[in-house]
Amino acid sequence: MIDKRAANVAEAVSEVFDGATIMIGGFGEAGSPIELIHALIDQGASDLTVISNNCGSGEVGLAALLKAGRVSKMICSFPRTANSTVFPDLYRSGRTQLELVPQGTLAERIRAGGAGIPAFYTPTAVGTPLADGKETRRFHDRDCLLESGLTADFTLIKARRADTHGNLVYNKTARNFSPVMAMAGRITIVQAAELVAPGEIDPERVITPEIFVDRVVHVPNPAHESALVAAGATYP
Amino acid sequence: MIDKRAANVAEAVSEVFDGATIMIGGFGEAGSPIELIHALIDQGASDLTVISNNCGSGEVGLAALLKAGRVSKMICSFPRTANSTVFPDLYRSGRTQLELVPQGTLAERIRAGGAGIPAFYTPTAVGTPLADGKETRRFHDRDCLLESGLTADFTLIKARRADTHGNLVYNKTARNFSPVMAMAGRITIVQAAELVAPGEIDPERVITPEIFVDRVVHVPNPAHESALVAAGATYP
Amino acid sequence: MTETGNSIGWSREEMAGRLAEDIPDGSYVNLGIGLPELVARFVPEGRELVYHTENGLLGMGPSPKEGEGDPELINAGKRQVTAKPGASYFHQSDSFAMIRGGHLDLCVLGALQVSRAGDLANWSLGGPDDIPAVGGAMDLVAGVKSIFVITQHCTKDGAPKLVESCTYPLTGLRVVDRVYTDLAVIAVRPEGFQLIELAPGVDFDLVQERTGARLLPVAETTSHV
Amino acid sequence: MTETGNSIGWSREEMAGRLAEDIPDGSYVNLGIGLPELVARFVPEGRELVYHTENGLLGMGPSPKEGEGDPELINAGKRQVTAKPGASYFHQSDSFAMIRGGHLDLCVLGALQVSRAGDLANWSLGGPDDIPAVGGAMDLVAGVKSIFVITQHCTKDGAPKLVESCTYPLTGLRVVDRVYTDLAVIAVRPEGFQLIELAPGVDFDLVQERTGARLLPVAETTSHV
Repeated sequence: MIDKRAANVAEAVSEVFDGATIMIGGFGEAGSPIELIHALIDQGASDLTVISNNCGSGEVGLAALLKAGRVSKMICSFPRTANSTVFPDLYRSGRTQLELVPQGTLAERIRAGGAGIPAFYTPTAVGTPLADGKETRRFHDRDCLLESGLTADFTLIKARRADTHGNLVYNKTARNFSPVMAMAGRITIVQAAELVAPGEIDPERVITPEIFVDRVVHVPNPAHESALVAAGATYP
Repeated sequence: MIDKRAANVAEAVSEVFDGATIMIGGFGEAGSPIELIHALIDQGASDLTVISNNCGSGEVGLAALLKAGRVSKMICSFPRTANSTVFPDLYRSGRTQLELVPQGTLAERIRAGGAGIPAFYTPTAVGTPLADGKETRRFHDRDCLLESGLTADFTLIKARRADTHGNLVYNKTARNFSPVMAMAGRITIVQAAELVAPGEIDPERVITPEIFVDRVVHVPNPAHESALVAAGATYP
Repeated sequence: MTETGNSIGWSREEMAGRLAEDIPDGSYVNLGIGLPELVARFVPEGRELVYHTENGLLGMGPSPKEGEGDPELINAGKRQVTAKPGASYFHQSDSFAMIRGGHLDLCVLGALQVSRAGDLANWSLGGPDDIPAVGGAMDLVAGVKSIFVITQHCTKDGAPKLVESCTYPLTGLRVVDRVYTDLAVIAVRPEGFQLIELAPGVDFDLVQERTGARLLPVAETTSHV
Repeated sequence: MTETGNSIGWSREEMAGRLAEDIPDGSYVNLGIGLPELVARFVPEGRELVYHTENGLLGMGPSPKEGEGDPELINAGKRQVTAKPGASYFHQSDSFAMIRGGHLDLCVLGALQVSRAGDLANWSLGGPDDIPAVGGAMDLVAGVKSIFVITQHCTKDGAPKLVESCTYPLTGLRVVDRVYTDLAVIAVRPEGFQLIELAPGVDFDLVQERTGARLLPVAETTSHV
């Protein structure tokens, strides 16, 4: 029978391996699965490629994973943060590579990866340094770039509510990248503030259908990054 | 101030012009905007290119529009119907052209059109007659076809509930093509069984955000195609 | 044993039941129109399967009770269905993202012809007066991890449906993994059609006689699909 | 009149208010981070505008009252906001479908430089030690129907931001329609920068002096953007 629950966050991330590509949901702190990221720090996998819109703040969550030296490459749209020197130091010292992708192209590459579309054309970034080395083709009198789909070995995301089959709903703008990352992860791992039985989420309002989800772990009171940073918290 | 209501279905479709490309929502009878289609028959525009998954049944709705001789080309995935000879007769006599597109490619081409993606690659239909004349390219050891985005001058769809700004929710599997067609229509026209004020649809459960909608008309008790066909109805 | 009809081998229900035995617990499954739909009636004890219908529903349940249906809750065959607890509705592009993106474990389809390389023809007879109609078949065979075909072994005229190469227009190239017929269960291997199991009262020679390509005997160790 | 500072011309609020006058009723508008955000305070009487924030909200409202915010209801600048009646949430790919698909009427952005051809540089100084960060700027300029720039006319060092050609890394080619500065409103025409309106106390020669490319005088009939 179908029951995707993991007993705890440690079990949920136990399969992550060195060298894995990991998508991590969130835009700023909204939707960032901090407890899963902290479990990943404890778990120890290294040489990770992380696909996430930002690079975290302070020294918790994604910034703490970076600071722990586990990330060899970031694929993101906006690595600058107000409250962190973690990524800038790693970048300037060459310890973490950066692939900078426009936010909409990043979102669409992730969706394409999840939807079985190997590549698509977009007008975004034509004529800019981010077009360097990319194939250009003209459609309807407009130059476009060829962009490839992105997939990941694991996706870590945060939901407001999940059922034990993996159907998800999110909270407000914490939805952001999570639905498309859920599609693009080979193993999609979800921390949910509420965990309910199948049927307790109206089928009309499911945002991520269960087919995209592999593990669900109940994290009833997820931390907010800004509160942790304000309190001077660090991890581990 | 924003108020997208049309007084009636006739007003809603009044701008449709000869030679227009029109997307029509629905999979079979589920989601078919019959009242808008009938208004379009009354309105008189001809030489239309219609993009819709099927070709209707009986002699009501889309089948009636076809029978009235208004459609010069159909772009669809499944034009065969159990209860109609309308399209077969038009096709065999050469009066209506057919562009047959696999259902998933059709949906994705419509989404791409609405999302500003001029073209994408897909493995669907490689090696089949529907690949004839299409560019093939290999990604990750797999051949794919280049498919182009589709847009329309007008989109006609049916919603369960709309607000006066154009936010929409649908009913069950009547959702089908409507959300992506709403994105891809230059003018998107909606018939809604309920029409409410902005704020009466939970922002977490809006399926089509208002930005994709141009006109909303209240059709409180929409007809079901199967019931009309069973009753022997024809239109006009 | 007659050449036509179903007087030997498995009935339609038995074919569907035999196929259902091979679907692992927890699978996400799309069932084609017609004979494939029968498979849903035969979920083996203790397994939970989730059915997808490409018109926009995951968690499809059986037909509604008389008078309780909704003409806007239908399956890909345009028949009224129900939604099970844990179901979800989504639009066509999301539905085919599930298919094309490789998220479905299994699709069960009917066939006009299957070639020994696993090519499938199931959407058109290719006649000049035919109304071509493809639906989601090409997307399904291109995207779903495993493709099982369920079909009578021969046409009503007794012509083999398992053939050296398809003569009807193709749905996809090298896509079929297994074929469940009234006579046998057959795997499509790199080496060609391989017998997995015979229906009661049917022998290898009969199946070979009614198959339009060479049939390999049951492998000593049957690898799982 | 001093060369630096804002002792002449429009204040930041006046610039935002002046820009807001040019936004038609019913527009769908994305406001960039910083000075562009100010524009939302100045919706002219009788107009209704709908604000989009690319992290996934249409119908964005003002900042929440003290203590009523939700850290998961934020704008693209990662500041807490509210949702107005008629709002909707959606994921990133849908949000950028709105942008890339040409569904937004207007985007207001800041600038490092704008060229006379309408090229925009607003994401990177291009220094070797800079942490490059682009966010949604390139998607916005590629997809939104009209791009208005709001910026001080010159840098803090007095260098012109309206230039013959950009020296900083580009955000997009030929994308800017209008520029609203502390000194003037300027349209980007095929012929180059054209003055639309001067701030009080500012004359053509002053604006030309502080502009790094030729400025065309006010057109006799000002065409609407």
